[in-house]
Amino acid sequence: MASPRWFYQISGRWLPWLSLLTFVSIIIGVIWGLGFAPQDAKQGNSFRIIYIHVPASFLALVGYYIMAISGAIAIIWKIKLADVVMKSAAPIGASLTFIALLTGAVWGKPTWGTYWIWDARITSMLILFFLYLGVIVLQKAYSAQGLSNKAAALLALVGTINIPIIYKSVDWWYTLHQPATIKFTEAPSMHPDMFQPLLIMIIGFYLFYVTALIVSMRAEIIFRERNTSWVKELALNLKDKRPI
Amino acid sequence: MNNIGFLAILRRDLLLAVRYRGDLANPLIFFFIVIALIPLGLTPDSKELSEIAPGMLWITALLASLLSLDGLFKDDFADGTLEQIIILPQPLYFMVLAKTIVHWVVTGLPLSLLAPVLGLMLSLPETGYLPLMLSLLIGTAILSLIGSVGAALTLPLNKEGILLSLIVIPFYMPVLIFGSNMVVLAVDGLSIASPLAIMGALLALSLLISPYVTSCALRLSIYG
Amino acid sequence: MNNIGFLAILRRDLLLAVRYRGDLANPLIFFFIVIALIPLGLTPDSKELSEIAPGMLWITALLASLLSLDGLFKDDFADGTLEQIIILPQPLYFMVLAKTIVHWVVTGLPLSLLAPVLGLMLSLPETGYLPLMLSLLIGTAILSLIGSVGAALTLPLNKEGILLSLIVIPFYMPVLIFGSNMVVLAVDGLSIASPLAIMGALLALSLLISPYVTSCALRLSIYG
Amino acid sequence: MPDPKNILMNQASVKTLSLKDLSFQRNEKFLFSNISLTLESGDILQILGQNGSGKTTLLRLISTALRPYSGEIIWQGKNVNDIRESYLEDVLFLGHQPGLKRLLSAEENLVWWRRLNKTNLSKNVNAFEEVGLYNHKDEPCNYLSVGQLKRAALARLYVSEAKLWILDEPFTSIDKEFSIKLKSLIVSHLKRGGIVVLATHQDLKIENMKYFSISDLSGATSE
Amino acid sequence: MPDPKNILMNQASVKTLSLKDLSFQRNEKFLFSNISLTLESGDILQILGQNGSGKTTLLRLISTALRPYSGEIIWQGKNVNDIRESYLEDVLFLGHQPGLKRLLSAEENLVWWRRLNKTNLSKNVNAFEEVGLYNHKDEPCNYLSVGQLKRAALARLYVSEAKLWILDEPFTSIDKEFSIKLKSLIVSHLKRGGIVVLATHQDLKIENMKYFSISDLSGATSE
Ligand code: HEM
Ligand SMILES: Nc1ncnc2c1ncn2[C@@H]1O[C@H](COP(=O)(O)OP(=O)(O)OP(=O)(O)O)[C@@H](O)[C@H]1O
Ligand SMILES: Nc1ncnc2c1ncn2[C@@H]1O[C@H](COP(=O)(O)OP(=O)(O)OP(=O)(O)O)[C@@H](O)[C@H]1O
Ligand SMILES: [Mg+2]
Ligand SMILES: [Mg+2]
Repeated sequence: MASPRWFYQISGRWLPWLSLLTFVSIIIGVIWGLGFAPQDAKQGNSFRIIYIHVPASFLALVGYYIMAISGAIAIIWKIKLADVVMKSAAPIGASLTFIALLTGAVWGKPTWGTYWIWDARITSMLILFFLYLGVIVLQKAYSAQGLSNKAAALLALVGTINIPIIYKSVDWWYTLHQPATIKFTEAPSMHPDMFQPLLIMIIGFYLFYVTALIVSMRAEIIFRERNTSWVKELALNLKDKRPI
Repeated sequence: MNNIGFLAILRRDLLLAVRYRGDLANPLIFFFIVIALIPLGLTPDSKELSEIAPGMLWITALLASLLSLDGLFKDDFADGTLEQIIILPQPLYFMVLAKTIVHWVVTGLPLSLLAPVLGLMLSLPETGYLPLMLSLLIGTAILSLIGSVGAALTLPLNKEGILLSLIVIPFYMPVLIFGSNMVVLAVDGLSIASPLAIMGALLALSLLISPYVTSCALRLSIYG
Repeated sequence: MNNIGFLAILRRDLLLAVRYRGDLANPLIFFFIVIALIPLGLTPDSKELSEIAPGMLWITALLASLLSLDGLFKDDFADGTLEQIIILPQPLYFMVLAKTIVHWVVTGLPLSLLAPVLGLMLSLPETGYLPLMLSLLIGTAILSLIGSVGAALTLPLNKEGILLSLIVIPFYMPVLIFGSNMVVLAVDGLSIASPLAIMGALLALSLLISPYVTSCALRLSIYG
Repeated sequence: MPDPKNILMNQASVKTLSLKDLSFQRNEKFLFSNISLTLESGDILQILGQNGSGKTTLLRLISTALRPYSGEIIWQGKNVNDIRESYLEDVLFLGHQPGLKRLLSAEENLVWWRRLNKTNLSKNVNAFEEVGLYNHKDEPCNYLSVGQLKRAALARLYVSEAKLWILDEPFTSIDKEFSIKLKSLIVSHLKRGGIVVLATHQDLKIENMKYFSISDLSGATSE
Repeated sequence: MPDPKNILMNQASVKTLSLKDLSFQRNEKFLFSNISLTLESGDILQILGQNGSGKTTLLRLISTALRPYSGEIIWQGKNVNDIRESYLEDVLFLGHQPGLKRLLSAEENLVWWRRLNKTNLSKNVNAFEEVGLYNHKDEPCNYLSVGQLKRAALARLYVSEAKLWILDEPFTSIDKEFSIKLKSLIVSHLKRGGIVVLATHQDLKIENMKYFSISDLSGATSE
């Protein structure tokens, strides 16, 4: 059932709606968050970066699990589609991680007076970035197609086992040292007026993630199946519709 | 039947390590040299050194083990031996395990035994010597096991060298944290039971999983 | 006539570096990763980190450059290219120089440019950024030049990897001392003129001598 | 020379290897497709084809070092994927690369291979006398000349009990004298009921030799 | 086929290569000693000898990649050590190893060699059409088969203006068709007044071929 072709056709029908929803929720979230949410008592306007930082961090984490689990499925049950998910998820996740790191660092300057501290959560985010990079680089490094996916999936699979261990150990490491520097704000009790737009942004980022994943999966599917008859047919149809 | 391949590879790789000599000496030399560079680059003050000693010793040992990894399968791959091993009528699992064990015997084991001497150079308090050795013994074994997966995955790439690091390092981090912590605790006169238990668990886990994953990765690399 | 070989090798090696990709990225990745390991192994405290930052950045950059050395002539040796280059009707000197320059462009240069970012992560005070870059730019060039001698000498040995370190490190030490000292001075608000002058002199000296010695070493390695 | 097949009949087990509709793709192009053939004890098959036509690839498929794109390899009536270990006990594959450790001597290398593959490399012969390396067998392999290295790799043939020999260009770099010896070794293997599949550009002039030619589409073209 | 020597006479410069009392030791044993011979424009010398007898070593001596234990190599009446650079402009040496970068394509590799050795690899021919790799010339070399790799290395011969070709087993791994082409390339080089020294175990059947056999003492012995 879950054949690439089937997915391509189904997702083609979803895509317009998804894109619309993504667009709408992010626009609402941004306007609300940047324009109407009240200023933070301590941080002033700089806190508004939260509307990008938190959703990005959140999806960066979720994204790794999506990638790793689909990699595992691809290896164990040899489902082609899972392979495609894995390959497409890696760069998206890495970008989100990078955005989280960047916004966090930018945010750090006004609040902590420094761009970077070795907080447990920040450190695990950095490690997550390395993990993403490893998968991407490995994928790129192999010249043969099928091989690169399997290798990257294997790595992601090992990652699923190790991620909890890595995270626990980083927490442990941080609590052990307990440095005198500023600590990460643990889930600040937020005013609902601030929180509601954040929620919408998170939903918007979720939708964005799914949309981006589907778009790059579709591109990947077309590329992989370029020699099959259905893709050739598709190309012919496109040509008929839009003669150059 | 299974241990035929295991024993044969164990014996040959040990013989090769002795023959090359470098295999045995290189990680030690690297360990030694980096530790010698630290006072030059940082500070000759022994109090300051003793504070960073556990961490630096551990980081350096980790790098020494990591850097010797990339030869784990490379020679066998380049001269066609690996291609032949894969089509032997024996499970690959045990042969991979043998190679990993040799890697540890040749790098981790001597590193651990030498560590107290280098600890002395960095003014590590004497109470740290034994825990340092112990943590390195267990820790480097985990590093070799995890590392073999990375070495197998990067095998067909031409210049694996440091790309291997990228893949392997995130997985090395817990080992580093618990390993160096064990030494710090010991130096401070506290109990090392809990990091020790965790390291033991990590060792068991990686012993269980990694040779299997490595075999898969090797098959992949070769069928390419 | 002489620069025919020089330019041809310069172009090809740069092309190869771009083609392999890893060549360019690997030292950077290594640099990044080791710097990320330091807080994990030592302490997350930014004040303590800022104290060891100049030395650690320099030691790590040195290692990154060192570790990428062993591929300098290896490929050319293994596939017979070097044997052919040696019997070209052109002086070996310029070809060796070209290879060394590419090594620096591919490792030292990007390392130096990236260094401030890593300085930031180790809480290096901002006044140290420029001197760090400057000292690394000059320093890594010296390292590449000295290193090429070592790479040529260890060429025919099978597992040169870390043995190379042993040969090269003693010569690296002055560079490390003056390089990291330059950063420390700058952070403390003092003049960096004197280490800078010394580094300049070292660079001139090694530029003069090392390609020549390397050519001799290569001939030796091949005639062996 | 008597027909090897006749001698066979006296022996207990006749082995058969068949390829069924074997195809292989590289970079989305078929190197070859639908190869079907059968070999029995005493048969020798020479694979012919221009450089790059896919001879090495075919041999690696037969040795299970590569997996076919489609089709099956059948040994004794069973798909080799299902009986992989017992099939591989019957196989000796020598590829382009010697599979010798450069710092071990030729003898140490052979001893190691024998230890790894007890069931298969068990014949009691002084292989190095046979391949003419007796005086060199204790030198590290990186001191050997190209042809000597090839001989050291071929030494495994002399101690092999494997039924099926898969040989990729075994005659390159070796001198005439040893070529002749090697050929007679192959012939005697056939007489003992063995099967040989080999790729070489030479005319071997072995009796009852079968040929399979990979028609060249994508390979090097010399016109 | 007309005698190459006759055609030569019309040409301006006759080149001569002579070896004088050439000896070489390895591990305190002589591989060969006191080799003396002279080759002139149009001459081809095939070096014969068992595996390990020292053919490759002799070729590397002539190419100056190794230094003789004693004796001299004379080019145009001068010791090659004294006129090294101008001698090497006249030499093309292709050894066992291809000297190709695996990640560059065959064409990029050739372009690079031509750039390095302008004086020598300057003929304007489409070398890849000649060696039958036209369709593969843009692929990275690690995708080539063994024989294709050899052809890619031999492509240099087609663009070479060098007078003296030193070829170490140029015929290994290449198919019959291309062997024939390569042989005719060698013959036409001779006709143009070139000199060829090669080691191979094949019978080339080129007219007026000279032979030098390294009597084997320490090499592989197949008796
Ligand atoms: C480079 C630096 C930073 C990184 C890598 C980083 C990373 C993260 C991560 C991984 C999360 C968790 C997302 C989730 O699970 O919901 C998060 C949440 C959050 N971050 Fe950051 N962060 C950084 C800097 C900052 C700074 C400077 C601030 C502001 C002082 C900040 C404020 C927050 C807040 C308020 C949340 C959401 C509340 C929570 O779940 O605890 N972060 N960040
Ligand atoms: N680096 C080396 N060190 C020591 N001995 C060597 C080395 N290289 C080759 N030899 C020895 O020198 C001898 C001659 O080797 P050479 O490669 O010249 O032989 P060859 O005639 O070309 O043989 P082949 O036909 O196998 O190519 C051999 O006996 C070999 O063992
Ligand atoms: N790893 C690879 N990736 C992509 N293509 C490859 C790879 N290895 C070989 N090829 C291609 O596959 C084809 C067949 O190669 P193969 O080695 O089987 O040829 P062959 O018949 O053995 O040639 P030769 O006579 O030169 O040994 C060649 O065209 C080659 O370019
Ligand atoms: Mg082949
Ligand atoms: Mg030879």
